[in-house]
Amino acid sequence: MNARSSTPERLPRWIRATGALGAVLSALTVWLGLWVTPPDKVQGNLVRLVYLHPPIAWVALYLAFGLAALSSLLYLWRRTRSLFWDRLAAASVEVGVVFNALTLATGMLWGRPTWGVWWTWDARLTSTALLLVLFLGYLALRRVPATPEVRAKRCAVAALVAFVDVPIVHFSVIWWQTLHQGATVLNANLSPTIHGSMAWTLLLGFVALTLVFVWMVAVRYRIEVLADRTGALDLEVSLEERWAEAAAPVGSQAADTEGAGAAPAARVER
Amino acid sequence: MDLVVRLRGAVALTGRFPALSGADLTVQRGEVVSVVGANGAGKTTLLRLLAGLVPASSGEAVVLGIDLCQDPAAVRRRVGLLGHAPSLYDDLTAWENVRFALRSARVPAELGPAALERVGITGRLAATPVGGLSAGQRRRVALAVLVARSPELWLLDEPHAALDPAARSLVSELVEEAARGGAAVVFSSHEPAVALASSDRQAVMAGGRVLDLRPGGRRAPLAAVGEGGSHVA
Amino acid sequence: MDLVVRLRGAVALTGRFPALSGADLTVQRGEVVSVVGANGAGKTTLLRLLAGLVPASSGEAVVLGIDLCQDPAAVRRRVGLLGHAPSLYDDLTAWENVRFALRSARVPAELGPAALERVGITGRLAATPVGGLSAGQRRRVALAVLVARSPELWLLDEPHAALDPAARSLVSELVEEAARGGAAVVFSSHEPAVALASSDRQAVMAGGRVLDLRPGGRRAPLAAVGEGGSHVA
Amino acid sequence: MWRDAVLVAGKDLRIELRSRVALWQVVPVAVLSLVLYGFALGPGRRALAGAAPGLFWLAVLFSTVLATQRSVAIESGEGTRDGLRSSGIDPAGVFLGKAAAVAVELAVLQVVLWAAMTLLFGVHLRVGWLALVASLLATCGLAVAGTLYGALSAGLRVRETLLPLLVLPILAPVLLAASRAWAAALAGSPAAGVSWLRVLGPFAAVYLVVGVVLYGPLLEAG
Amino acid sequence: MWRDAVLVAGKDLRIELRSRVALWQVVPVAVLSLVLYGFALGPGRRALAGAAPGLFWLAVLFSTVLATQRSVAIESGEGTRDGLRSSGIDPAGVFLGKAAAVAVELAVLQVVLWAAMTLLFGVHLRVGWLALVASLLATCGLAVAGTLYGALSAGLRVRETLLPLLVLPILAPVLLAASRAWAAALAGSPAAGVSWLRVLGPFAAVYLVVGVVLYGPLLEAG
Ligand code: HEM
Ligand SMILES: Nc1ncnc2c1ncn2[C@@H]1O[C@H](COP(=O)(O)OP(=O)(O)OP(=O)(O)O)[C@@H](O)[C@H]1O
Ligand SMILES: Nc1ncnc2c1ncn2[C@@H]1O[C@H](COP(=O)(O)OP(=O)(O)OP(=O)(O)O)[C@@H](O)[C@H]1O
Ligand SMILES: [Mg+2]
Ligand SMILES: [Mg+2]
Repeated sequence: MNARSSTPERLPRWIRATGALGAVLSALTVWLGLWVTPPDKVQGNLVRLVYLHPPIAWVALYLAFGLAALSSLLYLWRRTRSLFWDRLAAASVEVGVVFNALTLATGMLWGRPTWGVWWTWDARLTSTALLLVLFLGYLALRRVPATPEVRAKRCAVAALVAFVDVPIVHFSVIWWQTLHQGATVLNANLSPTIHGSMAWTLLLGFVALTLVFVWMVAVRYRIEVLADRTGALDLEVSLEERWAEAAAPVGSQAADTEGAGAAPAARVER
Repeated sequence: MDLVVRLRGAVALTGRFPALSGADLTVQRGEVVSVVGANGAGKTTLLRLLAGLVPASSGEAVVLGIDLCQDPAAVRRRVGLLGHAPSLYDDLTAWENVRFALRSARVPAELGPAALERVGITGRLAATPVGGLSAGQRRRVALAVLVARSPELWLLDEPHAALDPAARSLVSELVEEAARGGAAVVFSSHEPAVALASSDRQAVMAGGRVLDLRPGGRRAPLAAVGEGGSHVA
Repeated sequence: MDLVVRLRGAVALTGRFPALSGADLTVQRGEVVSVVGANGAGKTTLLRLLAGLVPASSGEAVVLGIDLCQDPAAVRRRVGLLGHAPSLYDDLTAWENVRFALRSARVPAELGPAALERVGITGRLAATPVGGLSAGQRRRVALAVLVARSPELWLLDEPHAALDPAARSLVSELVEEAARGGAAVVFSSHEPAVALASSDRQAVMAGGRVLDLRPGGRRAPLAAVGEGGSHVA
Repeated sequence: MWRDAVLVAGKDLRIELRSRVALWQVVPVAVLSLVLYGFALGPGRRALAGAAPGLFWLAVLFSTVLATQRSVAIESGEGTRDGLRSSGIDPAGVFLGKAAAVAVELAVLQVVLWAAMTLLFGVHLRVGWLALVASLLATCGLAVAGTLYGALSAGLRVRETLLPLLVLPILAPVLLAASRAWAAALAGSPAAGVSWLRVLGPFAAVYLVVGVVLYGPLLEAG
Repeated sequence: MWRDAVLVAGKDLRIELRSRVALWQVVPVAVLSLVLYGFALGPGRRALAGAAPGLFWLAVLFSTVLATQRSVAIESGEGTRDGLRSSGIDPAGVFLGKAAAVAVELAVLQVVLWAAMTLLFGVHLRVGWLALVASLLATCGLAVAGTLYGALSAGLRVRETLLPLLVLPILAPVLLAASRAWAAALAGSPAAGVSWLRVLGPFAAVYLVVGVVLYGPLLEAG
């Protein structure tokens, strides 16, 4: 617990390393995606978005929101309750919202040439948009002033409830006939219907974005800790200010003197 | 265990403000403790903390042997709070309000009518939605719930406010009865002298702390005398 | 005209209930009248009637020379009421609340800071949204509005409730000042003896009527002595 | 838990009966919004008939928000929230009770709304049992999820507007599934509708369980 | 009256700014309801594009209800209603001020909503000025009539009345006229749209006058 809550002044080395590696792998993915892999028979060069769009979506859905749901659960469970989980959830939701928005953006970029429209009322698309709104709601809830514990509980519940939409997004292509691609990689028997250099590039893209995700969450988490720490510093200051009120409070002299003559004061031992 | 309340350095935040900034207090069974202090001293926050409605963010806070940080719900079930604003549903009648409160506290609702009668809410008053009652009448209804529940720890926030002289002496009577029956009572007041006379000890609050604890004029219960204790009656 | 309030057989219905069932009362300029009575006697309704917030359904009700049945809005502009629940916006700070109230009453907002200071709401307290203030602090803010407005008729519903001793004596001071300045003051109270001592007359209410009007202990303003009954302050 | 649920539901329904908010405000607003949809979509009775199930459930959805807001408002009196928390009632019971009260109100609403729809849009249910089952499941789902999210926003001063934001996306699947099931019931093709019941059932069940488990911490937190 | 209006509008907008309700909650709800309409009406992009103006104004209409609710909630504190009545403010000023605050919120909302609609429904305004004028007039009409509605419903507890239900049908002409005007603006045929402005203008004017005259008695009655 101590190791968790102590924050070095600089970013820990492993975080910086992760970030750097993520950047390098992302660059590699772009290179592989744009120049090395072949264009598609049907889609031509458009297919190159496949190295970006699905990994982004997976990071948003499964890593970010999954981690958020898991940490929320761990926060709500009494035996593992710790603000660590709350901060982690907050950090990963925030990153997840970014990735979710990117999923929509890349999807729309892809949809315009392939389907001819930016947007259509497809179950996958709509449920993904709802997911974004759900977690925006989570962030709105976080902004409502409350004590850390109260906020943590409220938000943990919101995260779990919102997470219910994730399986809906995933299965939407199966449950409802959609315009959107069916599961090509993450299908039921886990045998990807995509091969060769394309598969490897896709995998690489996923690994790269995962590292970027880890880096972003770690940085965001640290900001949260630092914010809490300044909050704690505030608390010390405000505690002292509060004690000072006792010295010259509004009208407390009267409260103190009246009836004080009735009996000698017995001071509380501290 | 005779210690009903044990607070040591209890801090409670309302928003980000430390309304309670390290309060110490012990209350024993059968004891009546009054709390006085200027506006904003932290009396209400102290009582709400003891009622399990405001979480303690640091320090020790044990009520009826239960740690408030661990299981505030268990505490809430056994204490009774009369707050600044009564916990009543405006659209329900006095009797319906009391019945709901008692049933949900798993107290036989049959105790309700007697309690309402005791606080002087009968006839028309018991049968109109409480939204249509005067300030003092509403407060009486809230009091009736406490009377019927007779919790182990009574927390009264300025119990005399809005009540007429007759009801005020009723409150004192009820407090006395509760204390004799073995319950502990903590009440806040803005009349230090009056409060002192009717309590065993008086906590003087300022700046979110208990600055001073002075012995009051009430005769402490016999059982407590002789214990190696905190009483000086 | 020195008669600030003239009620004769005033009846006021809250819902369908005659909370005021034929009240008679006259109040003169510079006079302080206290109103006492059991819970539900009709004190709050009386004050709200005088403030133009509850319509008189029969009887005569004239305030500041204006018939309440004719033009309650004109009355409202010139009287000030401190009710059971303060009229404040929880999201605005004390200062913003006072400023809004003063501007809307067409009183220079510059009077606000001094009034807030007078009631002890300064620094942090003046700058937090009033939703985060204690019961007594909120009441002080509401009082500040009255102080700055200094209306011709002060209507105070249990002005001492929720206030600490210092603030209580401040209220008495303010009432005295207002009366000396020529305003009339009507306040309700649940402490008949205390109220009697600080008022010129005391109205004893029961069942929605004024049963008795007894002279109080406050020294009537000098100017009034010797005149054949009516005050010239 | 069940005992408490009955207690709370009874109290909420009694308050409703006395204040008539749902009866006089929610129901007419729902019926009116049906009319407004007609307005917004312009004339053309055929187009309307096609959109009828969607519009019906849209009206129900917005009414759920209203009913939940009201249900939250009942507990948001200055002292009543504290009262409920310190009353010793099992939070799961509070949750079930409040959800049941909302469900009853929604059920009544749907009967009225259905009559209005039949009249205004000239559509008829061909497969009654399908519509009924879909309605029951959807009502449970809406009430349960709405109540859960109502608790999230209770005690916040901004509840009037935060609640719809939180609750509408959650309820969207119900809107979709229920309107598709009703469309099938209108078209007289039960097979197409039954698959949608498989969405409605689990939805209600999941939120029921989530609510029973999580309502406690939420009530704490307020 | 104008001075009071500015005072009240300033106060309401300040409270809004502090609680950020409009920014963080009403706007997303409106955008969301656009998404929901898409959901309810099912796929079929062409149909949606045709319905876009209607759906846009439907979303604005419901946001008006939300914004008005919030506007009423500001005054519904235990003491604040009395406060407003006894503050000496001209009731007409209160009315104008509260309506102005709602109108400002609705205007901001429409900008965002318009962007969302362009994206989601793939429609484009061809006659900008027509849409703008229609929006301005409709916004005034909605804010004014909505505020009047708010005052009615604020007194609901005391006098059980059916009057608030009249407001949605009252707003229906705005919905109709504004969506037709916008449809014309989308289709690029200003002539068809201008005639609808002749509905919106008088509507706003009439309710403005009615509000200025009747708000006083309503405030009295509460
Ligand atoms: C706004 C538009 C779009 C959105 C919101 C969207 C959303 C998503 C999401 C959420 C996933 C991850 C689902 C999961 O695996 O559980 C995904 C995966 C995928 N999307 Fe999209 N998408 C959009 C447009 C497109 C377009 C236009 C194409 C290509 C024509 C496309 C192709 C894919 C592919 C190939 C996958 C990987 C499928 C798998 O193996 O699971 N998407 N999309
Ligand atoms: N809306 C209402 N419907 C029915 N009866 C009402 C309503 N409002 C007030 N009453 C009744 O009117 C009577 C007078 O109320 P009022 O508030 O004036 O009393 P009060 O003297 O101020 O009492 P308190 O000392 O408790 O404040 C009470 O008996 C009350 O029950
Ligand atoms: N939500 C809040 N945000 C900020 N400060 C708060 C909040 N709630 C309470 N406070 C502050 O906490 C302090 C203690 O409040 P509390 O209500 O406990 O005082 P009190 O002793 O009961 O006063 P009173 O005699 O006026 O009832 C006050 O100074 C108040 O301003
Ligand atoms: Mg207090
Ligand atoms: Mg009263």
